[in-house]
Amino acid sequence: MSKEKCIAMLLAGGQGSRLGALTRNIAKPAVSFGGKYRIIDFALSNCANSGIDTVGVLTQYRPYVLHSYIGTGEAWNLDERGAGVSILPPYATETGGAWYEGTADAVYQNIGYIEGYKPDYVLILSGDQLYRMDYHKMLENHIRHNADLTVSVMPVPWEEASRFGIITQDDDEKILKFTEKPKKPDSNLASMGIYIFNTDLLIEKLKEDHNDPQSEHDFGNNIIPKLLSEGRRLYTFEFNGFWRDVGTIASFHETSMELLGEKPEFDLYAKDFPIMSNASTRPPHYVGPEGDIDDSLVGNGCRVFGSVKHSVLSTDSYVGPRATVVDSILLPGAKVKEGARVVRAILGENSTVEENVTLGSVDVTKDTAVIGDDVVVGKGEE
Amino acid sequence: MSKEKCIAMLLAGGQGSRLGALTRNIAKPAVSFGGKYRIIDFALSNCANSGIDTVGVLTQYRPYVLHSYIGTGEAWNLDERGAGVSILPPYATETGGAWYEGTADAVYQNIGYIEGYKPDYVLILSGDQLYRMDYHKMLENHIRHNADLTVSVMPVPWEEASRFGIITQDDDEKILKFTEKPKKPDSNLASMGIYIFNTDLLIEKLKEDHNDPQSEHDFGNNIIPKLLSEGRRLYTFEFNGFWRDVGTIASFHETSMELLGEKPEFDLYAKDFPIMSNASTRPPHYVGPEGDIDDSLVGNGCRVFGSVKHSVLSTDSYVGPRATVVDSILLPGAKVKEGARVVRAILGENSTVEENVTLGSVDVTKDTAVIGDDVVVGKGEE
Amino acid sequence: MAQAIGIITANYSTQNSSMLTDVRPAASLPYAGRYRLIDFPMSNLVNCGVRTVGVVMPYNYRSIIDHIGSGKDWSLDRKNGGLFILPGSAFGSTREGSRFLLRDIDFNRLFLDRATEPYVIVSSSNVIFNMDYDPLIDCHASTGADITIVTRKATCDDPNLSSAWIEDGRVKGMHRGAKYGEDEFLDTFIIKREVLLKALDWYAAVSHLDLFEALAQDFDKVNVMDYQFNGYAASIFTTQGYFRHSMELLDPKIAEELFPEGRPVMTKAHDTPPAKYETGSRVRNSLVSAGSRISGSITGSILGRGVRVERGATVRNSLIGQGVVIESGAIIENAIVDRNNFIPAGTELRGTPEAVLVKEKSPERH
Amino acid sequence: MAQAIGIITANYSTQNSSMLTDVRPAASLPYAGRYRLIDFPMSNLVNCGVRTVGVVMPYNYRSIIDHIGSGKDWSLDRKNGGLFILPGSAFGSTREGSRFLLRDIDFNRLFLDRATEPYVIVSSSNVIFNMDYDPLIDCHASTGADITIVTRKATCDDPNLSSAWIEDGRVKGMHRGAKYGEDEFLDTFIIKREVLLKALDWYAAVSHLDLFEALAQDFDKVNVMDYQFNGYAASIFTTQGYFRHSMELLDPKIAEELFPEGRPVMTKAHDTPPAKYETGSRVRNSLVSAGSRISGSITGSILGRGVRVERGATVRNSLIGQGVVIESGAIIENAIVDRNNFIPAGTELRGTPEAVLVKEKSPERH
Repeated sequence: MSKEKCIAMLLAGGQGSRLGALTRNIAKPAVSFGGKYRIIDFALSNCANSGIDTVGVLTQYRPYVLHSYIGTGEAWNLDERGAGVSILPPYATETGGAWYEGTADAVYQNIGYIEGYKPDYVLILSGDQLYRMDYHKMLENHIRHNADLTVSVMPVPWEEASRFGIITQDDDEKILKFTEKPKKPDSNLASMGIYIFNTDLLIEKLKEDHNDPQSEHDFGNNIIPKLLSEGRRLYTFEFNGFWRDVGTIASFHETSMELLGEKPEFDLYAKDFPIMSNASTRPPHYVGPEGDIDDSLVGNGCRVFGSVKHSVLSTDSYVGPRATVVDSILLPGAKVKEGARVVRAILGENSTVEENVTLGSVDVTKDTAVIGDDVVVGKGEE
Repeated sequence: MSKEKCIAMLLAGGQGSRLGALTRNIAKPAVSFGGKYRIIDFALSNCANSGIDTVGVLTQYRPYVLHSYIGTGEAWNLDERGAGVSILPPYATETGGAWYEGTADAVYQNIGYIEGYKPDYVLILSGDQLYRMDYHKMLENHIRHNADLTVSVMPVPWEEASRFGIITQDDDEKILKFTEKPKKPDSNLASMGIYIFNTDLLIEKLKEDHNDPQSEHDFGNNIIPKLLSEGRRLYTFEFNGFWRDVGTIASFHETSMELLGEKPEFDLYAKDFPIMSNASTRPPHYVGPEGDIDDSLVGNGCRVFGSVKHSVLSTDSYVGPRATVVDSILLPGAKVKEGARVVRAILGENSTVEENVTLGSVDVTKDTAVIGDDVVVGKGEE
Repeated sequence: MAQAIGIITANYSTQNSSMLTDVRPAASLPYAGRYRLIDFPMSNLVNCGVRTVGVVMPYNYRSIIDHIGSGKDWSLDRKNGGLFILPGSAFGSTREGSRFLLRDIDFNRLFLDRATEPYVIVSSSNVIFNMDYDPLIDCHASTGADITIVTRKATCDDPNLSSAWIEDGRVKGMHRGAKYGEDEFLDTFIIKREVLLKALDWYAAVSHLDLFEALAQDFDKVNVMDYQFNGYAASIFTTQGYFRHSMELLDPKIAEELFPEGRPVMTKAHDTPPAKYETGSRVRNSLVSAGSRISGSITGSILGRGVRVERGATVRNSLIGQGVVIESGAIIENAIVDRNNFIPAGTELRGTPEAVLVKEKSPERH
Repeated sequence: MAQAIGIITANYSTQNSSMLTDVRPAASLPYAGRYRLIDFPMSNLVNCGVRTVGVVMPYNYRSIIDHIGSGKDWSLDRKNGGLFILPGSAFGSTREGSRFLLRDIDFNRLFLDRATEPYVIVSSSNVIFNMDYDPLIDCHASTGADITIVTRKATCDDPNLSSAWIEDGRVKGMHRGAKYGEDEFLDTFIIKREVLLKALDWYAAVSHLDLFEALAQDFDKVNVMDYQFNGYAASIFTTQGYFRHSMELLDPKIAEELFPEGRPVMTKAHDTPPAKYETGSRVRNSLVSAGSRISGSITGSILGRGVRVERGATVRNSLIGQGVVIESGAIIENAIVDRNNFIPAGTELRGTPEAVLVKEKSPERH
């Protein structure tokens, strides 16, 4: 671990409205994923595994589950003396309170927090992406280039490039151009929304941005283009691993399914870069005499008496006798009762599908079925 | 400990603007007090010592220090599985965010939190009062009376009664009348702003209050009078110990001084009801060869080379050679340099009084001198 | 704020020693896949509000300390009270049937002196059950007994158990062995703290004895009462008993009695991913712990954390310890395979239901 | 993420045994009022980023476990790495001058096996200093030495110390005793983990020896280098040395070297109120810990937590342990009063600066 001090600011305030029923009561980074995790586990584990021990988590939308889940960061070994995880919600001052108006504004309002740690560098992260990255390597890259800002990028298929913020660089990884969703992309390097700033420059630019009435106070749309136009030293750090933004129901479902199979690209079992979580202690899961599980992830506390195929069963979920679960995700405590059939569906936490109900469809042209937390689906409501 | 479930909602959102420079950067409950404590320690310790292990802390004004100080409540043994301390700042929902508009509104916005624990009773507390109380006894009183609401009261001198919310009760402790600052009080029992509600009633009344456009959303001004007018069973619980609201500079100074002397009314050393805190580990304090300390409290890490009389020296404060400190409070890290003279003053955290400066006055008709956190007082600025 | 503190004697090794307990004290024997025996007495105490628990350590205490640490996972990491590590007396407790040696308690008398609670709940780590202690405390307080022991009607004949001779709810004596229907002692009792302190003085000359051995002549003077427990309990004193009682967990009704809602069994937290089933796996009537990866066939078995069962491997009626790897084509039947074992392709390990085969613990692999 | 793990041998009792260490291992001796000796090696490791620390336990380990718990107060309560309790080998370490017994390390070889870090920093609990280990690690890595020991120029003649014979930075041998100006070994060294594991094999036949005793014939083959420390260090091997070095803390410059900003000494957290001075108290040139209440007169002394000095009592040139009560009119001079002692009114306890009087630890009062 280098002696240069880098802290992380983790943006976790968004509602994630495109996750629909899954974020009705909780923020997107708090949504369950992968059988026992919550989405924010991945960013926090990355920080811990990269030796970044000071993390400010910026919250705003329904943060209660997120707050109690994160606590002091102990579950990620981030509760260090003089460091650790801090929850940073919007707050009131003498002149009243202000909500976070954009990613840059959220960090702007916590400049005092950053200054308290006197870091050399600040890493800006999102709390809703799935990937393993050693940020320390990105930091080394940043230092080696003597950069003002380093943007983490990854190659995407050319035909999809126009959906991303696309970066054009020179042979030395210096950024020449940044275009948000270009119609005719001249590069297939997409920004991952992960930035390392020199602290002084970040604070200066955030203050400028705050005073700019035209700005939307967004890193991608405002801060980066501004720095580029000023001729600052912006460099890339290329990432080539598994990376997903699980921001929509479709991508949430698809990414969950990608964890299955013999050799999934994202290996939950890799020991040198563990994904940590603040999980509760539950007994092993039980498979009944007629239970049948194929190509699936099954969490602790589950009880499976029916048939489960190509699915993710999170902690404490239940599949009754003669019930069938296919291509589906059961979030913690979800119940599929006797004789029910669930296909290509996402069942929210503690939701229930009643006896003999059929939910979802194999027809992939139809939307994935989503049941919100605590919802009970009875006969006639399918 | 009885099996009835009672959780506490601790109001810690106020700015405490009458504490002036002391609350410029931190919320009032986070202000240092008594050499090593922060004000909120007293309420949190009361909860722990009363066996109330679930505490929601409602924050709003500059909560960062408060949040990191409280953490998961471990310092007060409140980090129980399935219970513990939760920080509850204002938050955004699908329809945007709402700041807490009053004590009742702050609790209203966290009805979801309360319902999650399914308590039988809810205890409403302030985070800025100094006292030791076994809330469990108050709860027993509440249950014995089969009350809808119990208000903790204490007798105050008749001549001061018109400064308080005054309660008139019958022989069975049933509340007959509640008058905010009566001109001609017919009782000297003052409300301490500590309430135990039956949960269902609390939630019902908070919802009613939320929809009342006339309401200021305050427990004392709106909720209690409403309940009384409806003929509900409101009872008192009489408290006769040391109780202080350190809401002004004058009361902060006076209450600090009350900790001194041979037999102070509030005994920090009582072992059966310890005041717990989340203090950092510092070495013992050092008294130099010319140091002279009389009738004072001295925290860890202090270094005293001068003369200290009738004062409170908090953790890591410093009194230089030939310096004099009298009737004063040094908050953590405050420095009084060589030859300086500080009388009847409050020095904020990490503030400095430079060499040979004189600050404050023995003249009690003048205000107590207050130096804000991190401020340096040089020659010519006294 | 319970009225009691707890003592768990974790320094007892099963008399009928097997390869399993040669390498660790009985208290750290794995149970139900991811637990250790000591999790059950610890959780029983914590679930009824006890927040001061002393654990009497065996000579070889490392595995217990590794597991319980500071007690954080049981909410026992506290400023006041919490978990206390109590060294056992010099020679440990290997005498037959002696789980509550007076000298172990006497050696840690300070722990009792410092407490202010009126009662002490004492239990060993060899009997597994999930019990609400609150009615026990209430019963003990209301009868004013000196000691109240927890018993149940024995469900079989077993010479390894202890049983009590009870008249009108009062214990008149205790003896080794229990026959079906007798009052089997569940190695758990509640005692007035002051009485326990006095007993240490009364019996100072015979402190090498178990508390109940010392009491043998005095049941007429000391008021020992009985409290009947009606739930599931399993006494683990032999390897066969360990195997048999483990397998009972495959009965969902028994699993529910041992892991009821509202009284969780706490254990050390681990960052283990969910279990993964590959295409072609076939698992029936089994308990599978997190982190396991299954491509083979498993029936009527219990798997610890992080077990790998490769394609074509078969596991039947067996207990498989943490981190075991079972290669393709291997067959395991009626066996206990302790942690970290590597079972090569094609190997067969077969015991019989009456004589279970034990494959002892293997050193850690890299 | 340091490149090293740490081992602290806390199983050494001072040879020159006194009443103080009769009741506890040296590692849990109080120091500087509120600390214990072991706090210093623990904090040195943690302050340079080491997050995996094994502590070798003595036979009487309770006081150490009570103090360090799960390591939470040193940020060592972690899911990966953290604090490991390593039982000492059966017979402890009471041999003269032997602080790094091979058998203690061998007994806990698994701790070394599991680590992935290339280096191990090993220290005893008998030498007190506050040192930045980072340059030591860098130096060790850059020279490629097998072992780098930490030394300083001895500040006095002392037969209890050890010293090294150094040529061109390379250690050629070590011997007991140090004379003024010689290279005194500070009981701290860094070693390649692989070398330590190999050494356990090389010297398996003489595992009753200290590592450096075993190396005695092999300093030409094993590359042992020297790293000079220039700060304050105190070696605690005798009661007189313990007293003298404790008193050095009253020099603010030495206190600053031992408690510098940025490298805090961590210890178990307590809920102790600030110290309280009553009218008429007179305290000069002294260190006073939290929770003490002073009405009397104190000069040139160090007080632990929660000491009460009543009106008219006098304390001079003495170490006063936690919880001691000194009644009105009592006089204590040139003495060590261990914890929980009660000194009745009018009593006088006087030693001389050369022969300090020791009042041993008293059982806990209520």
